[in-house]
Amino acid sequence: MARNDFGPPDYRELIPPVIQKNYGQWKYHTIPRPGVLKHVSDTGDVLYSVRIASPRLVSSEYIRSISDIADTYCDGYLRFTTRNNAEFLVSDESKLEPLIKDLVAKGYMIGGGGHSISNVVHTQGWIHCKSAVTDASGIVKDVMDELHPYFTGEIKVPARLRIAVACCVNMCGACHCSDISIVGIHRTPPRVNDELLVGRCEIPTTIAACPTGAIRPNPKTKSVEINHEKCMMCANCTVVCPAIKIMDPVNDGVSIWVGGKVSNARTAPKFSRLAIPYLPNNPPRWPEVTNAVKHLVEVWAASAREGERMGEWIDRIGWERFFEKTGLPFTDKHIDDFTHATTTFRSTTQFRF
Amino acid sequence: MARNDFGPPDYRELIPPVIQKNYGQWKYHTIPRPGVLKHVSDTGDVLYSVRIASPRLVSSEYIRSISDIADTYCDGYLRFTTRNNAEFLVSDESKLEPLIKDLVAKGYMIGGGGHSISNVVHTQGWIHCKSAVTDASGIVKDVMDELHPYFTGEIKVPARLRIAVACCVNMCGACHCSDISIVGIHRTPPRVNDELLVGRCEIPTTIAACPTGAIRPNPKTKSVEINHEKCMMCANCTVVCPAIKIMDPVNDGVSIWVGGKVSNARTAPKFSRLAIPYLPNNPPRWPEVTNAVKHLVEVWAASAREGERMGEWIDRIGWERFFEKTGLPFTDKHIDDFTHATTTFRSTTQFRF
Amino acid sequence: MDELKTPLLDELEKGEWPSFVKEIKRAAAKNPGARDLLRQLEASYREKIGHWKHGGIVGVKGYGGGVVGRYSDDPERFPHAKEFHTIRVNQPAGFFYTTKKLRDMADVWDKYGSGLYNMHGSTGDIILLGTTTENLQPCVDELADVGFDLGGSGGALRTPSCCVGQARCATACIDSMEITREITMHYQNELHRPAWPYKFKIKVSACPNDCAAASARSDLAVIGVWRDALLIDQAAVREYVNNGFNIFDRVIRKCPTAAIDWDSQKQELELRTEDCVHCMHCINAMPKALRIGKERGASLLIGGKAPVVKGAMIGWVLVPFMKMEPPFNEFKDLVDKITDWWAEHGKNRERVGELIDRIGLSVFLKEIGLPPLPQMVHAPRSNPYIFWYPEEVEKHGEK
Amino acid sequence: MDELKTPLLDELEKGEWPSFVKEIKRAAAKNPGARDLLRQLEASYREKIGHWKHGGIVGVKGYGGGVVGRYSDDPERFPHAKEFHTIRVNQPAGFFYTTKKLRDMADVWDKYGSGLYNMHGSTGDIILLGTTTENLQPCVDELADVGFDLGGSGGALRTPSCCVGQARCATACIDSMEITREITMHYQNELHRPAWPYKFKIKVSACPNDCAAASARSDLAVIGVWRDALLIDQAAVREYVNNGFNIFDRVIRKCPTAAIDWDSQKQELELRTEDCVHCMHCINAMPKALRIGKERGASLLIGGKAPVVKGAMIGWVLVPFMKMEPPFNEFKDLVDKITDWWAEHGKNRERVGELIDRIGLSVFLKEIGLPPLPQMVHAPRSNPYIFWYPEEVEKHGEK
Ligand code: SRM
Ligand code: SRM
Ligand code: SRM
Ligand code: SRM
Ligand code: SF4
Ligand code: SF4
Ligand code: SF4
Ligand code: SF4
Ligand code: SF4
Ligand code: SF4
Ligand code: SF4
Ligand code: SF4
Repeated sequence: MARNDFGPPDYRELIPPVIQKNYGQWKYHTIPRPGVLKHVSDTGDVLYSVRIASPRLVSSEYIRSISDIADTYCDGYLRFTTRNNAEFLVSDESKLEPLIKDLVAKGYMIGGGGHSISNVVHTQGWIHCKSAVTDASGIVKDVMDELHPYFTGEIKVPARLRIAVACCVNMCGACHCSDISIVGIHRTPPRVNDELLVGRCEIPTTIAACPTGAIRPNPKTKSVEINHEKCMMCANCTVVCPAIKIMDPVNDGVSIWVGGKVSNARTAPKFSRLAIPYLPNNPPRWPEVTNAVKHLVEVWAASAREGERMGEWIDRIGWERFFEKTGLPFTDKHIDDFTHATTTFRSTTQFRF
Repeated sequence: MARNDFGPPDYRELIPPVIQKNYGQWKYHTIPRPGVLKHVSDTGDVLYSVRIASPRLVSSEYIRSISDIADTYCDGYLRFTTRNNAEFLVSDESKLEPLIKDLVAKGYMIGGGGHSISNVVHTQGWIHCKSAVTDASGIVKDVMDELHPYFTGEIKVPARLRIAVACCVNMCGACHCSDISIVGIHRTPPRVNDELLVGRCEIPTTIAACPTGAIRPNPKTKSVEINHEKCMMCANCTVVCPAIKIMDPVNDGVSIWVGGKVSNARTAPKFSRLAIPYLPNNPPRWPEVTNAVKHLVEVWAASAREGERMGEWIDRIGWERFFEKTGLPFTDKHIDDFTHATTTFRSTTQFRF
Repeated sequence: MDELKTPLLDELEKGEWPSFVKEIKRAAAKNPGARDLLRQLEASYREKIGHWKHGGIVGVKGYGGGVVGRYSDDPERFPHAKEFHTIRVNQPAGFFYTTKKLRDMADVWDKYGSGLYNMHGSTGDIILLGTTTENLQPCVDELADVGFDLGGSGGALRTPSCCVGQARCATACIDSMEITREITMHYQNELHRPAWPYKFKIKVSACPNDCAAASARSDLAVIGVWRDALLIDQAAVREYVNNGFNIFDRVIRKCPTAAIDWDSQKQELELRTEDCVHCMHCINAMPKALRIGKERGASLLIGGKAPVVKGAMIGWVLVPFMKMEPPFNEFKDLVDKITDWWAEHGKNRERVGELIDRIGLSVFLKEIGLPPLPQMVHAPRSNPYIFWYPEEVEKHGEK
Repeated sequence: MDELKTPLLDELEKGEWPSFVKEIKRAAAKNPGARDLLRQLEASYREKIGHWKHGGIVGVKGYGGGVVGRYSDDPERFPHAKEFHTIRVNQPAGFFYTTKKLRDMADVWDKYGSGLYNMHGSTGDIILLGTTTENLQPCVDELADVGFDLGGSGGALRTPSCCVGQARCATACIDSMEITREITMHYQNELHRPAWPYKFKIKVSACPNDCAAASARSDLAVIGVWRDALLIDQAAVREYVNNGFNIFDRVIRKCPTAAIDWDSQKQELELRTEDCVHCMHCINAMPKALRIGKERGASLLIGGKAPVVKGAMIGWVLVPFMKMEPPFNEFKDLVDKITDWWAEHGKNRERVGELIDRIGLSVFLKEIGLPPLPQMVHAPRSNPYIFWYPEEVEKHGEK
């Protein structure tokens, strides 16, 4: 029998008793070991959370497997994090070590707390999105195959580092505020299928969808034409009109952005900024992307001070040094030319040679 | 006999011998007393510069009077500063005290060096500009009648403070980067004289001159009409079309802006920001303006740390506190709504209550 | 079934990081849809291009959204991925589950869908990845039977989500999970029946660490703050210092407003409360010694969103402080005013932040009845183009 | 002459600050133009409105500018202010004068004009305030006889100006006065015969203190900088410190990049040269101990201007470092390239900064042949809308 609008399951029925009891009374936390959080309550109660990496895209079997574990050690309670890790919630300290052992034995990867590289927030990619320029899941797998020691705590980093992948400039993962973000981009303007367009697309809507005014009516074909000099390859027109196509397997690729953050700690949230305008789309291992990300992490980790996130490190050393230290070329692509471009131009002689 | 393009007088014939000799070899300077600079050269030579306030708008007699003084004490050499003070250049130390005495006796005001309020950079006002909303010279006189002890060094300030006055939003004096700037503004949209306009003004040019697209052709009158909701009273249309008038003695007034700077010392140059959107145009003494400026100076001087300019002080205490400490209301006018408005919106929870 | 050849994807079963390919294969072993998904994905990897078609709206009874229609562009090659719609299932606040709930859901999904999930989607939903048009309705019906309702899509409120907050955090200033639950329940209609120019997202983080990334990815971000002094346990601070914690480098120098100092003489931490901008850093650095203040509520930020199409925005302070007590009526009233105004003035596909950008923040404030405050801006305007309303000035004397 | 009644202006003869009204009265005693200026000004003070008419172009032989035409809007009332044009006279670099030069000028101006001046105009010129159309030519001719030429106005190069620089400053990295002289002489034609879309200003400050306010008010600002290490006289630093100078509060904490530190143990100032952004502050604070480095040149900033009409701009770094050696050919070449490009693409009344804003800095750099450098931006772009030229990509495989 169908019911409507009854809403999601009520969290109050899904939180373990220790949380029910200590809700809003937690006093402090420590991180006894990578991936394990210990929360202590004003009542003296203690909660351990053991965090494991998840591929996010999971099967029913996965769900049942982690449920089995939660049944064994956590009285059947578990949660996911806002970055798609899974957390086992242990209130009985005696079950902590057995849980960890079991997880390790079953091949789960524990980590991601404190100063570390946590799971990669990402999007659908070729798996499910029609806009995807690249495959997010594949890139995540490749990058984290390289960087997992930073997740497990095997290799230390100066501060937390958040990586995100978006398969197109819609940036569903909120890449725009990540320490490192990997974004699929187009490099050629869309093509119009005149025959398909006529009747199928509303021309005024299509023209209005273009933020740069690059689309104009083509009286000859009764379709539209695109002024290539004005087109910034945003793909917005392709969303409103299916007769306009922008996918280009030869030229589409991946860009890399750095220095964004979300938290208000120390510095205000800030946008990620362009580091590498283009790398080839090279499945299944995307070696250029993987190497670039690894390189960025390594340069940062070697040079940043304790507690300094990517963007804070760049603020301290300056973008001049960032490009120098990473060996990345600074190009015309790095110079903003969108709406607020002039606010990014350096209006002071304060710079480093 | 007329000659063309021979250029201005050559400075090399106008600088005193001590400068000629020590050109490019100055080692350091001190400020032995307010308004007096002592420059010491690597050669051991010394130059004293004694700076006096000038109204900038001066008569031939004034020029001859200060020339007399320069003849007596400075071998006939003097200069003006980039802020329109006059400087007497003394290479013979024995003439320094007599010069100062003479200047004082003749009623000249010595000051303006180091941490002080220097002369007010300003513009034509009603004295000579057709665009003037107010009179710059009058406001300068009023403000400095109040603030002259900060010029002479009688009252100390934490840092240099630069005041500028512009009689309209063209801001000829580069008010837009001053610690305190006083700017004439309009508050009502321009009126179109339809009869005058036809034939006299180029309608496309007039329409193009409006940055907000507020002007449209009026087919009935063959003139143009102004959409009041879009007009931001910039007066740009009045420059290109004499049949459009914006002067409004009842509503025109004066706005006050704070926290700008030009030098690259410590912080990058920055724009002045709106403090008071409107004060009445109240000649000859502009008491509202004078009091407001004095008040701003006093609040700043009482609260800023040594070496902290207006904008640096505000950066430290925050705009919330600035409005609180000065007692000025924060209004809808303070919120930017021009091109880059969104970049001024606070995108963090970092603020003071 | 014929042999499954996916040499490129097989590469991604190697390596240490958990493999999504393994997961797809686990599902593919049982489900032909998952199997053809894998085959189509292999093709994408080979050809470097996606294989989903543009468009195709599908739905279920009583709902205007919650399902994203998806069709293969090569149904001949990948017949079982011909229809491969996703169902956005509304997650419980804080992403807490009992194993019972998870198993119930998995049973339904195995019956009607690919057996593949995103745990979770970027907005917060459980994404059930891939089913046919035919199976949609029964699937949604049976999900309802086990207590799962749909999330949002289209020009609607999107599934609100939040950080774990008071369920586990010492720094939670508000009850992020309860707020999320309550507004999700209150706005079921707005969530399920698109009636707005575009999407509208609400996210709740219980403190300025913003673990839900609310300010970056919600049109209305609710972020917990306190407005009195943070609480200092001086003995515990001394313990940090005595244990060799470099309080100057790690804390004092990093306070954005120099609001705290360590008096080495007195061995005391000094706080200038009026300068503290509750950035969290010192508390984060010394969780055993410092705690949030007692007067707690939320800051509301408006306009956060991704780049399309006017550029990305990070939410702007709209309300510096709002008490957040159930049933959150003040908050709901404000949401109503904002969405009404936006629904009235917004163009198709125009986010609320873009509309404010177009119309002006001052006008927006005026229309929803909020006062302009200095906390709303980094700095006041620098350009002299101030707009005056006719009622603010005298009728001008014509000259 | 009838009695001069100016009760409002008379108020401005009172007070301590030098009075411009006194100055106008001094001139008015001899000159009817100055007298009517005063009367008209009194009327403006009473009526709160200016009394100058719009428009009216006047000129002198051989020049396209240098004179600003001005007509009273009430010539009946103020007959001697009916024509009241100003002459913009090009000042000597650094505003240095001999009394002889000043007296010569005053003699000419008393003969042909009001006897009133602005010493100096905001651009830098000597402004001779108020003469008639008839007197313009003879006045300019006789000014030429005593060695004064006209400045700029209209769509032309405007009178370059500069700070005092090496004539008196220990921190001067370039010879601002010589540069100003040389470019003023070199660009006489561009200065005197408007041929550009709008004004173009060059100002020269010999160090980053920017005492000529170049970055705020010139389309092309030339600002002296050094690029090696600044010079430290450690003994002199110690002397400051020993004399009670609080080096931490006054210097160390104020360095924008934390590039210097005071080692109280060693009693030495430590400089991390690679972090110094030559902001000048430490040198300003300890002029006896610190000096600019030895490798000197200029930074060039483009686009500075007042708000009209796209908003005010502070100049943007265009060339981080250019050697500035006479005859400054590299600099002149660049000026030519910039102004040629602007003259070709600029709309009427569009400043070069506004044109760059419209067309894009990257395109501008490409067209004038300068390399993109990280020093040009505070930060790289944050939006993903990157433009690619057709020659940078393969011809796409149609699908
Ligand atoms: C579990 C989770 C909340 C949830 O509801 O799921 C969470 C939990 C905690 N966060 Fe967080 N944060 C979580 C996502 C975030 C995010 C959002 C994101 O990454 O997408 C942010 C903003 C990131 C950013 O700025 O880009 C975030 C910024 C912080 C910060 C501020 C970091 C900084 O910039 O200094 C802290 C403070 C700290 O770590 O000292 C913090 C601190 C914490 C603490 C220590 C709070 C507490 O007392 O329990 C929690 C354990 C953190 C840890 O992993 O060491 N959490 N935290 C999220 C775990 C995600 C994951 O699996 O890795
Ligand atoms: C004479 C003059 C240059 C000229 O060619 O005429 C000049 C001369 C000096 N300036 Fe300046 N500055 C002069 C206008 C400026 C300006 C432009 C302006 O005010 O319009 C600025 C930029 C102001 C701004 O940032 O808004 C300026 C920013 C500085 C600074 C940096 C101030 C700061 O922000 O910390 C210094 C360094 C210092 O004072 O320690 C400086 C320092 C100096 C020194 C100490 C340099 C030296 O070694 O001789 C000179 C004496 C300053 C004094 O008055 O104490 N000068 N100085 C100008 C005097 C104007 C006047 O009459 O008051
Ligand atoms: C599934 C999901 C990505 C994921 O793998 O997690 C997703 C997938 C899509 N997003 Fe998204 N967005 C998803 C979260 C986001 C987020 C993050 C968030 O909500 O916190 C953002 C950034 C925040 C924001 O809203 O700005 C986001 C910004 C966009 C945009 C850009 C909107 C903008 O104003 O900038 C688009 C473009 C559009 O709406 O046309 C878009 C459009 C799309 C579409 C509908 C594109 C399309 O028309 O095909 C994608 C459907 C994919 C599919 O086949 O399922 N999606 N999208 C996320 C939703 C899952 C869920 O319900 O939990
Ligand atoms: C005389 C002077 C003000 C003064 O009292 O010192 C002045 C006076 C005028 N300026 Fe200016 N500007 C003067 C320096 C400036 C400066 C400062 C500078 O050059 O360093 C600026 C700001 C810098 C800049 O160029 O942006 C300046 C920015 C403007 C603007 C705004 C331009 C812009 O792009 O934002 C205008 C409006 C326009 O051009 O239409 C303007 C227009 C005018 C006009 C021509 C308005 C008009 O059409 O009547 C004024 C003529 C007044 C008159 O009757 O003489 N004036 N003007 C200055 C020139 C004297 C000289 O030659 O030395
Ligand atoms: S980022 Fe783009 S391609 Fe990826 S899921 Fe979002 S809309 Fe689709
Ligand atoms: S891709 Fe973007 S910029 Fe290019 S035509 Fe389409 S909408 Fe316009
Ligand atoms: S600021 Fe305006 S009114 Fe004053 S001189 Fe300049 S253009 Fe004229
Ligand atoms: S005053 Fe400015 S905004 Fe108003 S109509 Fe004229 S040009 Fe347009
Ligand atoms: S935002 Fe604050 S309260 Fe919420 S999970 Fe993060 S640290 Fe805890
Ligand atoms: S919370 Fe942040 S701003 Fe407040 S005292 Fe601590 S570090 Fe400083
Ligand atoms: S800019 Fe530098 S060199 Fe020029 S006067 Fe100022 S301090 Fe001296
Ligand atoms: S010049 Fe400025 S940046 Fe360089 S060391 Fe001195 S204070 Fe620091």
